Amino acid sequence: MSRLHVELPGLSLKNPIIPASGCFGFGREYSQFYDLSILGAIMIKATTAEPRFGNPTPRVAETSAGMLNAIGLQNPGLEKVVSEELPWLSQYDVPIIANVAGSLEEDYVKVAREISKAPNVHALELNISCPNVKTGGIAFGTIPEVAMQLTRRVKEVSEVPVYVKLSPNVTNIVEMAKAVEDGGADGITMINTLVGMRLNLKTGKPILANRTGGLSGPAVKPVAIRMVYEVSQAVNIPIIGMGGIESAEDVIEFFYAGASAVAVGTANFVNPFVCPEIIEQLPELLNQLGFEHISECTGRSWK
Amino acid sequence: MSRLHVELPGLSLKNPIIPASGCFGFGREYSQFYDLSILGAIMIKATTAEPRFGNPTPRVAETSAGMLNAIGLQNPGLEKVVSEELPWLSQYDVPIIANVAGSLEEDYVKVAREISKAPNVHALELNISCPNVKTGGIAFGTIPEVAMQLTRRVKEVSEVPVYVKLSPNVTNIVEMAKAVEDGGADGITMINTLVGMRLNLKTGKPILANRTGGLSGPAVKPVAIRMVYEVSQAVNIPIIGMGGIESAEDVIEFFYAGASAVAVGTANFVNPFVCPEIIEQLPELLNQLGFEHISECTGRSWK
Amino acid sequence: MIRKEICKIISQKLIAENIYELTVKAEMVHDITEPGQFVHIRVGNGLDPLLRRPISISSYDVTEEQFTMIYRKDGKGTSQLASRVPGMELDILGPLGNGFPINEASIGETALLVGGGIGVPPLYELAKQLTAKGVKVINVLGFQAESAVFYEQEFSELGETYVATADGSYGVKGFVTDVIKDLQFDCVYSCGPTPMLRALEQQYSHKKMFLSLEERMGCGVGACFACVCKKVDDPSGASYKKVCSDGPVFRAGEVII
Amino acid sequence: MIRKEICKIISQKLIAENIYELTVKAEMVHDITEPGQFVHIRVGNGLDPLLRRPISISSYDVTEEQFTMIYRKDGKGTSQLASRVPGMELDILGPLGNGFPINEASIGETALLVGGGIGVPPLYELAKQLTAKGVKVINVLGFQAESAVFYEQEFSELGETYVATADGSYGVKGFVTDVIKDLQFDCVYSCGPTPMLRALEQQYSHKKMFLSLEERMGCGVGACFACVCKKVDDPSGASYKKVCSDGPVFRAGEVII
Ligand SMILES: Cc1cc2nc3c(=O)[nH]c(=O)nc-3n(C[C@H](O)[C@H](O)[C@H](O)COP(=O)(O)OP(=O)(O)OC[C@H]3O[C@@H](n4cnc5c(N)ncnc54)[C@H](O)[C@@H]3O)c2cc1C
Ligand SMILES: Cc1cc2nc3c(=O)[nH]c(=O)nc-3n(C[C@H](O)[C@H](O)[C@H](O)COP(=O)(O)OP(=O)(O)OC[C@H]3O[C@@H](n4cnc5c(N)ncnc54)[C@H](O)[C@@H]3O)c2cc1C
Ligand SMILES: Cc1cc2nc3c(=O)[nH]c(=O)nc-3n(C[C@H](O)[C@H](O)[C@H](O)COP(=O)(O)O)c2cc1C
Ligand SMILES: Cc1cc2nc3c(=O)[nH]c(=O)nc-3n(C[C@H](O)[C@H](O)[C@H](O)COP(=O)(O)O)c2cc1C
Ligand code: FES
Ligand code: FES
Repeated sequence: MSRLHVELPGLSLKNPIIPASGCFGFGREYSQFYDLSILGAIMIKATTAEPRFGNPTPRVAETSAGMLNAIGLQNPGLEKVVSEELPWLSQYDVPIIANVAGSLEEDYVKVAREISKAPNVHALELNISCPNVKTGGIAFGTIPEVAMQLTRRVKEVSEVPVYVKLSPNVTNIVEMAKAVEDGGADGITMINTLVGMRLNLKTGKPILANRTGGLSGPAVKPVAIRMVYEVSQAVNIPIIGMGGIESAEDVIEFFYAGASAVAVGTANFVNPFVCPEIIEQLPELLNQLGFEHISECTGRSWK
Repeated sequence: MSRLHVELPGLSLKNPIIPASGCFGFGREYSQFYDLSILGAIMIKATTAEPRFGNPTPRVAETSAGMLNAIGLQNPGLEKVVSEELPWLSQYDVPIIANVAGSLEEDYVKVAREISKAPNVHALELNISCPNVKTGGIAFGTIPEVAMQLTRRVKEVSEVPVYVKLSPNVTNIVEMAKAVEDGGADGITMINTLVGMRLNLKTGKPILANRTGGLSGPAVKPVAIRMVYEVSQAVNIPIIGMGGIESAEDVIEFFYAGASAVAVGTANFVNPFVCPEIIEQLPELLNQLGFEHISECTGRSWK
Repeated sequence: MIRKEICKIISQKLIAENIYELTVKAEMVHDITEPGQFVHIRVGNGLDPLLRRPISISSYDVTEEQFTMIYRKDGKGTSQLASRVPGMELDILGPLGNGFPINEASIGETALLVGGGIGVPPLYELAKQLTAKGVKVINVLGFQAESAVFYEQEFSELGETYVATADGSYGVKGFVTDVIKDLQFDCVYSCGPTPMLRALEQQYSHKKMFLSLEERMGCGVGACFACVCKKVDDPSGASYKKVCSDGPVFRAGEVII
Repeated sequence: MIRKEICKIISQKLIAENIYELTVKAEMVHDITEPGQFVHIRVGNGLDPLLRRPISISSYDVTEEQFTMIYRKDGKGTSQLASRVPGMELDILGPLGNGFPINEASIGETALLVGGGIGVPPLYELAKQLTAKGVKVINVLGFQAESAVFYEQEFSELGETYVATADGSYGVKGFVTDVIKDLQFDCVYSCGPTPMLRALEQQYSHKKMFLSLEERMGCGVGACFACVCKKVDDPSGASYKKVCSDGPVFRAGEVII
């Protein structure tokens, strides 16, 4: 078996490199650059029950070693994702992790039930942590009981394993992680973006039309590593880590912290080939570090 | 009156530029580079009742556009600060803001009572947000009632106005701010560092001996700006903003967000002349932006 | 095909106040399909700045395998770009997006090209191609002040050219619209600040018109939904166009600007 | 006085595997007081990397107003540094800290200089100054392997010089301590990896000895408390020394290493 092969609930991954939700659309654009079948999996853009336009523009702003986004969950809606995007993706030999979002519990349940039936959707990623939508998102991601309850409801209807995506904007990330584990989550993905803001020097007003946005990119990596480190020691379900990954070295750092696979977001914008490049570099890095299999790295910081 | 002059509770500042606590020691080192009297004020290193050695080394690690520190409140203790450091600083015409820390409520009260008697201490900064000490620090900074109670106790004994320094590692920063305002705080300083971590690629272990540390520098600026923006709209006491400031433009961005003065931390390590350079550049920047006085910038993002 | 190519800088010149003309050697010229497409440039090698910067292709030469951009030195990215010298390399992603459809102007017709400030550059290649095809072009170029004027000579060689400056320090005092009202033309191609595009769209709604939009971008290739605009026929709904991959050039009336 | 100076690079040479010798023009040479002091270099202009990098002064020339450093290309900062070429400028803070006290060795005595890997450089200036003063020096230099050996010739010109390599590919196979046990000397000056310093301190506790320590740094000037070490006479207490401003050179037995 390949040195990069990873088995997770519902997911048999050729390698642990997954483009992060919202940073890879539904795969069409990056399929111009390389064969999507080489990826471990793909986390598609958040899908909601109805189509959403999202927030007004500007929706992105640059920060030091990072960026803010306030897309606002723009997506074509459940029906179109199921009837067009997922079938298009099925031409590739790559499992899909469907990112599920909503405003009310019922929205999540509806999307989860339907989208989990798609043959190439091998897992769900419950987005309870989007900082850019007014209702729903943030409460689901910051109150343990609410998150647990939502996880439970979604688990009841999903035909595939459910990963819950945690927000870093909380006082106690371990408490949140344990709550979703208690709710029956099969895995955790973390971290979503940190809430941040930038102001225009000339006007004094926020650069983003939504005012605040989610901070991603290398700037947030130390926060993500710390949270993966804390959570991985406290739960018994696997973690897909993310936040600022842009190199094979970063991937190993997330594994050391406690991740079993990783997602790459913002770095795709900087270098559209970042995922295939990391996949290619990992075996040589494992050699250098003296590991046979990448899974040996998981949790090394505390084991 | 100067275009940079700012009046805050207890503080009559020549300009709103203040070296941040822990990044400027007790001023001795930077006095080699320039006359400390040109500064708005100085936030001295956290002082505790007893001398503290702090954490084992390594205590710092670099991150993308930021750094982690886990100094652990090393300081010579109240007695020595009052008998040696503060008298030494009194040769300069600059108000001192004394950063007060401890493990128990009594520690804070004791330090506050004594240090606030020093003639050049014009305000206290209650450090309820140090992420690098095991006991005390973090609970004071994350539970509103505890923070309010501590603020109240310190206010009872302090002979000078009390600013409370907020931790960004909370779900709801506004709630914390309101709690300390209710506790009688005269002002708020924010943000302290975000808890983060870095792992050594070769060993897999944390680079910092303390494992986790506090993230500072340009990487955290968008989080700081967002928090100042939120808090300044919710409270009626002034804010001294900080987090990643390294230029006059950054200062203005914090003012726009809602700050009435700022502190500069990490940037001192990169450029020991950063404070005097910013002070020198501000008037010209105000010209360019069309402001007569820097205070006109405060809160422009939401006013 | 979109390429990610390491391109060598052939020349870099200051051609007006803070305005630079940058030419690079690039195989991607073979994939340019229309004037008005753009590229996404990684200015630094490291993290500072992190994101790429979108810059229009202002002219290109397939035989020489090189293309030229004109940009204003403004923030962090373009300031760094301005410090690069010939021989250095740039990581460029492109060509991106859809440009100005030259086939919408027929031989013998007159096309009005309206550029505002840093929107002028992509019109240069357009003017060249339209003229080559046999379309008459009239160029109306708006700038803030005399110090910001560039390429007047180049445009003049291709057709009647008017310059307006906001402060009147050069050419006609005022906006491009002040010049246009006296002109005769069959169709309009424009690139520039949004208020200018909006004014054109309103005042010449009966004309065939193509507008190049600007929006802050993340990916530049259509994946991140940063650069969307709403469609006119469904203003409240969920249908949209992406400036980076559907645009930057749209037919007037297609999207809300 | 500590200066923050923009220094022009005079030369940069690869002198062993991943080992670079860098010479800069700098007025701060006038403020160097002892061999073993260091400087703090801002490698990039922007935020990547953010912090300065501490590098020892390996030799200096007051007349020419230049000094030399020798460093190993390792992580992000030193890799960037290695890409700089003569003519470019570096923002350097220095001279910093306290170096090796040459007055502790008397004329006619023999000083043992023990360097390990990238700890070798500051000993070079020390060897020069001790020899010039009339102190005999014996140099023992330890490296990982033959490919990493540098400055053997330079040290040989100043005194008896032994090289040890961990893998035995050059000189004596083993550690510097294997070489030293057969030597006669009056005092020791050393710089290198902590285990080496610790071994020296234990095995030659009766000798007068000065050790140069390394610690991760923030400010480099004594303000941030990043680089402290405990004092031997108060191991559990709150008294400490800062490597950057009290050190990097300490008398053996003063601080816990
Ligand atoms: C399709 C397209 C074509 C363009 N063509 C040109 C051109 O030919 N010449 C030219 O001078 N400029 C052009 N621009 C504008 C140019 O992209 C911005 O001026 C540039 O990105 C500013 O970067 P900066 O680093 O100087 O500013 P910063 O303020 O440091 O930029 C910060 C962030 O904001 C973005 N940003 C800032 N201003 C703009 C803007 N006006 N439009 C889009 N993003 C912006 C940057 O890309 C970056 O992500 C074009 C923009 C688009 C969208
Ligand atoms: C007083 C002193 C003198 C030194 N003199 C020399 C010298 O003459 N030649 C030489 O090659 N090296 C010397 N070093 C070590 C040198 O500072 C590090 O190798 C260098 O900082 C590594 O930076 P990097 O960007 O390559 O590594 P990175 O891993 O990118 O560095 C990340 C951070 O860790 C710090 N760091 C990493 N390794 C070390 C280390 N070993 N010691 C201190 N900080 C470290 C860096 O300064 C930076 O802040 C000295 C260190 C000190 C404290
Ligand atoms: C433009 C953009 C859009 C995003 N959209 C989503 C989304 O729809 N759903 C989601 O769960 N996370 C979304 N995220 C968060 C990322 O999936 C990821 O958690 C975060 O960006 C941190 O990873 P990074 O630093 O590698 O980008 C988005 C991030 C960006 C930058
Ligand atoms: C090395 C270091 C030590 C610090 N020590 C203290 C401290 O003793 N008390 C405190 O309130 N904050 C301390 N801080 C936090 C800073 O005062 C400041 O809040 C934070 O670094 C954000 O500002 P910056 O990004 O400009 O550094 C410390 C920060 C650093 C980097
Ligand atoms: S910039 Fe990403 S979709 Fe247009
Ligand atoms: S590095 Fe800051 S005190 Fe030594």
